[in-house]
Amino acid sequence: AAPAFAEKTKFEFWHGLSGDLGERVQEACKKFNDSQADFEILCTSQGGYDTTLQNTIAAYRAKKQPAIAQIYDAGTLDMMLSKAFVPAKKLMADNGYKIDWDNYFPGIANYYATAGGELLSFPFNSSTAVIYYNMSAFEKAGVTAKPETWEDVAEAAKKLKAAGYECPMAFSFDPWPLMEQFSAIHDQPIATEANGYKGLNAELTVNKTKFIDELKFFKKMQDEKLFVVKTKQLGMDTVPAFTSQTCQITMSSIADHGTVGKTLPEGVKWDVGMLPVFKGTERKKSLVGGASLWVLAGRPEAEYKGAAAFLNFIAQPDMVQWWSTVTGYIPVTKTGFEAMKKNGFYDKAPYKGREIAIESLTLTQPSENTRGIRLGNFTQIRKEISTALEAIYMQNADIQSTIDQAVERSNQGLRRFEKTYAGEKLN
Amino acid sequence: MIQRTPFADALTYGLMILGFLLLIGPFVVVIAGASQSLQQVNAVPFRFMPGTHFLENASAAWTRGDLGHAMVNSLIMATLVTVGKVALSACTAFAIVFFRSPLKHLFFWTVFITLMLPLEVRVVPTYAVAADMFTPFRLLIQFLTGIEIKVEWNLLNSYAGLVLPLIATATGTFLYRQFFMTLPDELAEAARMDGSGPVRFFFDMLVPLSRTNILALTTIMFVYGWNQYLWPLLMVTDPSYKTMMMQLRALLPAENGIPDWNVTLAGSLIIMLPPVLVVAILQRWFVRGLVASEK
Amino acid sequence: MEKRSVFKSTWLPIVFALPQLTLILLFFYWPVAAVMNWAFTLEPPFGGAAEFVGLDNFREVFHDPFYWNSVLVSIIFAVCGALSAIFIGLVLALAVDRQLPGSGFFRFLYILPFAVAGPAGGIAFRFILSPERGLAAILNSIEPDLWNPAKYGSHALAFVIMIFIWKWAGYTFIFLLAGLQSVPRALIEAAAMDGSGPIRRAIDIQVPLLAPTLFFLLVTMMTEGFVGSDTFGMVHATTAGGPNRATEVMVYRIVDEAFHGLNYSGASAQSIVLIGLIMVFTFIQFRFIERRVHYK
Amino acid sequence: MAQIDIRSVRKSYGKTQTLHGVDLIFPTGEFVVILGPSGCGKSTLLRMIAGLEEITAGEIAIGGTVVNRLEPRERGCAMVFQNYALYPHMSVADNIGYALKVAGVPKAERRRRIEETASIVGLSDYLERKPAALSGGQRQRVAMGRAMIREPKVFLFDEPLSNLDAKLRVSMRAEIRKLHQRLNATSVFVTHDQVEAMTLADRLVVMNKGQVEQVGQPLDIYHRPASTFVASFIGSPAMNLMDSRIEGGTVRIGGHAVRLSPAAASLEGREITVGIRPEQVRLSSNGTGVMAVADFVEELGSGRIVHAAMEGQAFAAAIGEEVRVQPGQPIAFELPAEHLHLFDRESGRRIEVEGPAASPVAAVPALALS
Amino acid sequence: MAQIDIRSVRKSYGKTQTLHGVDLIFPTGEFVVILGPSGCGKSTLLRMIAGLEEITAGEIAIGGTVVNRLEPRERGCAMVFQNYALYPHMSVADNIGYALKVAGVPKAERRRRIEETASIVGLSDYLERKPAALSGGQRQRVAMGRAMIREPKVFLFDEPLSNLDAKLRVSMRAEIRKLHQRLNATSVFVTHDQVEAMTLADRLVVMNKGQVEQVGQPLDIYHRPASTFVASFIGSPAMNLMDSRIEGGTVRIGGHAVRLSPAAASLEGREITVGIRPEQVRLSSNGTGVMAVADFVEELGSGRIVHAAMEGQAFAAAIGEEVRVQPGQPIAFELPAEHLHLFDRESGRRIEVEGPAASPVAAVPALALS
Ligand SMILES: Nc1ncnc2c1ncn2[C@@H]1O[C@H](COP(=O)(O)OP(=O)(O)OP(=O)(O)O)[C@@H](O)[C@H]1O
Ligand SMILES: Nc1ncnc2c1ncn2[C@@H]1O[C@H](COP(=O)(O)OP(=O)(O)OP(=O)(O)O)[C@@H](O)[C@H]1O
Ligand SMILES: O=P(O)(O)OC[C@H](O)CO
Ligand SMILES: [Mg+2]
Ligand SMILES: [Mg+2]
Repeated sequence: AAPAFAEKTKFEFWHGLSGDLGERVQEACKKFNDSQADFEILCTSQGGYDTTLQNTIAAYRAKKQPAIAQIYDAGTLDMMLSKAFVPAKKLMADNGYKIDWDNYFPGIANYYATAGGELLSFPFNSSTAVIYYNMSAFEKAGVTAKPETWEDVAEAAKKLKAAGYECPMAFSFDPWPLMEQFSAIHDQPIATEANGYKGLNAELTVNKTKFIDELKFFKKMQDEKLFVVKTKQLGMDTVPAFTSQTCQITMSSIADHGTVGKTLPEGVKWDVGMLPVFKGTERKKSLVGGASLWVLAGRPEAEYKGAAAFLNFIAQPDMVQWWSTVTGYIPVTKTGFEAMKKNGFYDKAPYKGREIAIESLTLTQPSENTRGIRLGNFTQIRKEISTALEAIYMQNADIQSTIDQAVERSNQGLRRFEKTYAGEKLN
Repeated sequence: MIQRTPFADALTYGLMILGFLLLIGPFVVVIAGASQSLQQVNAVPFRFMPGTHFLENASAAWTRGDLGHAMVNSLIMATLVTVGKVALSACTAFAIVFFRSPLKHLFFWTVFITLMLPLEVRVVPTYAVAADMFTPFRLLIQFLTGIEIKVEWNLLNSYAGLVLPLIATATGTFLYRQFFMTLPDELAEAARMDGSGPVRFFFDMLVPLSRTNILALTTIMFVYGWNQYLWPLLMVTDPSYKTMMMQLRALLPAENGIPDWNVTLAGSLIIMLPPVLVVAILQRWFVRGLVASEK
Repeated sequence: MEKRSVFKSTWLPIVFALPQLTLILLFFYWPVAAVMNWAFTLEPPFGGAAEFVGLDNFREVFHDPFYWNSVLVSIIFAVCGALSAIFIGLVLALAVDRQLPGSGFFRFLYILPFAVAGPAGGIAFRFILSPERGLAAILNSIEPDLWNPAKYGSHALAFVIMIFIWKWAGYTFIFLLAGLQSVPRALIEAAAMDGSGPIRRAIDIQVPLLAPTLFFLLVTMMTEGFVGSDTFGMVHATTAGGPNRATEVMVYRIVDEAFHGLNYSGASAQSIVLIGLIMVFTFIQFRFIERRVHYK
Repeated sequence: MAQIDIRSVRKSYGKTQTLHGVDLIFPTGEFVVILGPSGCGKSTLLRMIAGLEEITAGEIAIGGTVVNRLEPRERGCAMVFQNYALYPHMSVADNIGYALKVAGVPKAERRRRIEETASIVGLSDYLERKPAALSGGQRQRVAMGRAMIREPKVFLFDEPLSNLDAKLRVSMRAEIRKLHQRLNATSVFVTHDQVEAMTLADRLVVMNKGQVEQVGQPLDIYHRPASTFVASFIGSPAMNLMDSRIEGGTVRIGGHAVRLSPAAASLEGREITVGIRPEQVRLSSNGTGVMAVADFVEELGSGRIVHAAMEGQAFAAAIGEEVRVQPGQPIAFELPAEHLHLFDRESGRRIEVEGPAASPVAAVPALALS
Repeated sequence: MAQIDIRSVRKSYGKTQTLHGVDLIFPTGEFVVILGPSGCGKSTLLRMIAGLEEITAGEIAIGGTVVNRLEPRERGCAMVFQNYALYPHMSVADNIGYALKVAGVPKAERRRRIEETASIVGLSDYLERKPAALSGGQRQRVAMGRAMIREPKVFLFDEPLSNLDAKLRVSMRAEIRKLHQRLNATSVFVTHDQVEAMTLADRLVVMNKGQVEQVGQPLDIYHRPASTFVASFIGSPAMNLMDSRIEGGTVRIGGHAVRLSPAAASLEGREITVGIRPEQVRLSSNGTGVMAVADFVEELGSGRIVHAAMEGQAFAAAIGEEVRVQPGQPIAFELPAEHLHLFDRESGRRIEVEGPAASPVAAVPALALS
């Protein structure tokens, strides 16, 4: 045993959560530090997912990277090809932890695993997009059933409008629900090569899929003043618009479930549902969102021991349950979920409804279109798309040509990425 | 002058008041918003009357942004940038102006060119340098001697890292150069006749005479240092080094939370305050120093 | 202009210049060298061996319509921002220079916005001018979308330009006021004797005599508009380049390309073009400063 | 062409009074020079005539009209400023023509008058130049042209020559004089240079500390200074002034009793100041007289000035080249009675003594023509 | 106390040569004035003595030691600058004592010497003031004090009076003169003002375009200018210079043949320039003589100068007050042969004519002592 006053091995963990969620991460870190005497994890919020990725890259270039970094879904391929990490499996094996890798929901794990199924990073705060309804408003407007399809949503919106609600549904230009989740549940590809899983030569194809129909539908709804754009730039984002009851429906991450519950005034009835599909569509599973934890290469051995201990620690069922309780994130392992279900977590408010996310994620087996997205520079692609959406919904740009152009630009980015990593193989 | 110009006078006052509304109006709005309650600040239309909630909002902002901590860092950073800049640029300008040396033009241009490229544009490689200050030297030594050296000096998450790259620009050097050029030649000559060497001359004459310039530069550099945004955002990953400007983001209403702009505004008011105070206090010298140098 | 050079020493100037030169070499030239290097290679985000691609990055940049869009936005931003800031500064300086009772008070206040960081000002303005609350809400209640920078690119551009003007008008004011005060009083009196009233004098005598100051400010403000560190902060904290790239100035685009696009090489190529542009400006400025003895 | 009447004019800046009541009349067409030491209020007075300075009390009338409340442009005055105050960004033509432009005179007419004026001041070849490209003398002419073109009733000059070097000053003086002869407008010229004042003035006004000390013809003032101030201010080297009292028809100076003219004897017993110009002092031919100790000698080539000490006071005398004086050497001077000026010791005012008037001006022989 | 030897000194700035070989000796304790028009190289020469300017060629020795390679502080010179170059941020005491402070003189000793010096220059009451709060004359005295305190072997003055007004200049000249008498250090004084030069110098050096034109005692130079340059540069109004040639022992000027002294007749046929000072010109008593047309008259009170045109050239004459002259009137002048200066037309050098030397200096009667 180590002497009582031995130096603890310190290592860093950078994450992208801020506000309430950020504090929960700090709490998790504290729990870990309190649980043992050998390691000390230093957890730092970088303010946001994108800055975490930026800062991690800059730090890695400068050889000052943290041991663990929380990287969002969009940065997955960038990480994979970077060679800048220690694969999850290897890390745990090297440090003598036995992990039941199959325990992870495949719908989640696949996003972060190689084609061969080997998990590279640790799913941590996983989410998916859901739709939020203000049930009190629904009642007032005479909407009785929770909408299942976009047609239902349109119907409900009309009634809300008729009942005097200025903003039945709020939406913004976030491609995550609009493009990524929509494509998955409608079984539409986002890119060739199985959304990029099969090779770096993938090309974006959303300009030829039902995504266009969705955009047209939204446009029509917007023209009828049923769907309303809500963004920071306009003064209020979608979720605040929902929680302030300015708007009665919105799409967002299940991660916001906690915040929404806390923010809406007492007595307002609300609910979440799986993202709607178009009528007649056979619904597929949705994509996992949120972020996973990457262990970065190039740190001293001792830090890896600590990192492994930490990752193991937060994967324990009680930690998983705690994490899912205090945030809206879903448990990432089957045992974790089962345990929570068993002790009735999902039955009572305020947690009721969160199971919808698991349901949505596990609805079908992962397929080429629902497994995940494996595209380089995906941050930039999202930006291209959301800029296009902005042009369409704010400035009446033509839908098809605008998306065509965004796709073309995204593909240029993909080609540059391919060239940058010329010779690299996706495994 | 005997002038009966009621029209021109009225116009003058009109313009000055308009200027006041344009330039100071935003402060008024911010102050009003920062002192209102959540309901008031979100009321449409906005009311310009300050409310009574300022302290409450300010303390909420103070906690949310951990501003106490950030304030100390920002003060340290801005002060160090100011002091470093004021001192180093005076030295360089002295070298450039008061010596007949073949190197002076080289020095001059080396420094001058830095005016053309803002930190924003070279921030990534600058980060790499800050992470390992000795890289260039190591590479040079390795190139010259073939010996690989292992020393490293990392400036990330340190005051040195916050400060040094910001000192590496030319603004101050210019201010001093322009000023030194306006000093009469006889001053240095009289000092020489009196037996003073260059170093003595620098400390006995130039430094005391540059007081106005020093104050002008102090003002500019404090504002510049305090207002740095991108560099700390990138460079600081350790929260114990975060600055006020970095915390600006933390003060924005949470992405999906309550639009508590009153807290945000109170916070940004706190963040704006120190440089505004510095400018207000030093403005007389600031103006004189600046203008003298540019003329 | 040369000083009647005084001290003779080879090593002293070196000692005096060394601290700053070292910092500049380390934090300026070395990074700039890296930027140069990246501009001609495809730099992988995480580092490692980079492929030399010659002028490909530049070609890509120049073929990108959005790049030219950002150049245009930058030019509009810099030109409108600079001209308006100077114009407002000039008008205020002319007013304050008349030294009517109370003008000292205004003089004191006008410079204050200069102290406010672009992003901080941006956030304040975001609140003040956000279309659904604050001041603009009043406007929009008259007619919807009368002011909507989230929707109209032109509004958004006007919005960031306004912040720029707000921050810099006080600064130009100071210089112009000093310039006005150095116009010999006798000239004004001579014009008064010649029968010219205050407004006419401003146009005929004062403004023409400010020409050197005006030009100096024009160049300084344009440079500030193109590459000033606050320019990035202002855009970043308010519109983030939107809507639909309407406010994507060159500096913002470079940072965005590097960090969001992880395209260091493209960003570097753009940086170099920007450097070229600023060099042209600086050259003009320098020529001018050295020749500013215009009317003496 | 207008008379200027200045009646009990006072000027205060805040609490400090700068002009303490000035009464003057400048007749039509005269060239009046206001002379006085720096800070005595010359410019202030001039600027009040011009309308550039408010009149605190009293009245100024130009051509019979009280102008106190009129703006500069309404007074019909033109002014030439110390450093000319040319508009540096305008060509010579534009400088000269600016007043007409402001007045809305049509372009062609303006052009005509500019050319006319330029030819009078000899600048026809320089119309397109900027002031910076002109010599000092040419600039002055532009300033004159600018003033002339308005055909003013009154010309005002505020030390227009003080920035020129000695040589140029002499020729500029001549030009101003000629111009005045041609235009014959009432002109008021301010200077603190007594040579300038003497050579230019029809009428000279000597001011001191915000008050008029003396008004009159230049030579008159030179020969009969009204006060010790005027006496010491006009003439170079300055008049020697010595305190004394009249006793038995003589004054005791430098240990010697100098006899006064009989008329002065009536002042018996009065405390006075005696003045004599260095040029009028003579070396005593017999070694007796007013004694002084030579201090040093200024050799001017054309003559020399002995600076001596007489009873501890400075005393200067112009002596011919024929005599050599060593510092420390005692010298005896004669002070001819007809060249003595007497002033009341307390007030400093001149005491006019009938008879031996010091003015030889009356007796000017006509010059034999060739 | 040291002699200054300047041997074949040249100075070039880049390609342009400013001093073309200057040879001068300034004996110990003399007061030497260097006079010349602006840009002639006076300051350059002075600054080379001080060590502020490199010596391109030649040698300067102070007290026998060649100083070419010495630093300013090692040369034992003190300098008073044109605008005094006082240290604006230091008090009078600190200004005066700075050299001692640099030299490491202990504080008490320094204080003592500062007070001593201040009392010599009359500044004891102003020790704590900053230069900005002093009058022009006081500033000059600080500059003098600063130079004196070091007890230098050599005093250098670079136009120290040029910024003062006329009155102050006269008294400052006297002070400098007195100071020199007291300290008796070798002094070199640069000026372009001839009155200053004449009144101050033991020895006068006249320079022109980087060359020494003449060295000598002031009156000697005044009476026997070595060249037309010196002749026209010294004396005010300037000497009249007229081109002519010697024919039959006379020169033809203004339509009149002026007879020369017999000795000059040997120059028969030579192209010369004839000079005469305005003070030596006399009005012709009989209406015949050198004819000129009066242009204008300057009244100086103490006398008057007629400016006339003679064969199209300007001609000045000092006349007494007794005569009235109208512009345009023809006047006849007499030019006394003994006051004519002859110069070679081409080289401008003086032609020395034996016999009727224009210098009356030789015949100075001893002054009768009291
Ligand atoms: N604007 C002012 N405020 C206060 N005092 C003033 C102002 N202008 C002039 N004075 C004072 O009034 C007095 C007279 O000034 P004025 O300019 O008339 O003098 P001046 O005779 O023209 O002197 P100079 O020969 O130096 O031009 C001076 O003592 C001056 O200090
Ligand atoms: N640093 C320099 N570089 C080039 N030329 C110079 C320099 N300093 C002086 N000169 C030239 O040398 C000549 C002599 O200059 P100097 O200053 O000695 O003149 P000066 O006789 O003192 O004139 P002034 O009376 O105007 O002071 C001038 O023509 C001047 O232009
Ligand atoms: O809000 P989160 O954490 O569920 O993440 C949403 C998206 O996946 C981010 O890319
Ligand atoms: Mg005046
Ligand atoms: Mg000189």
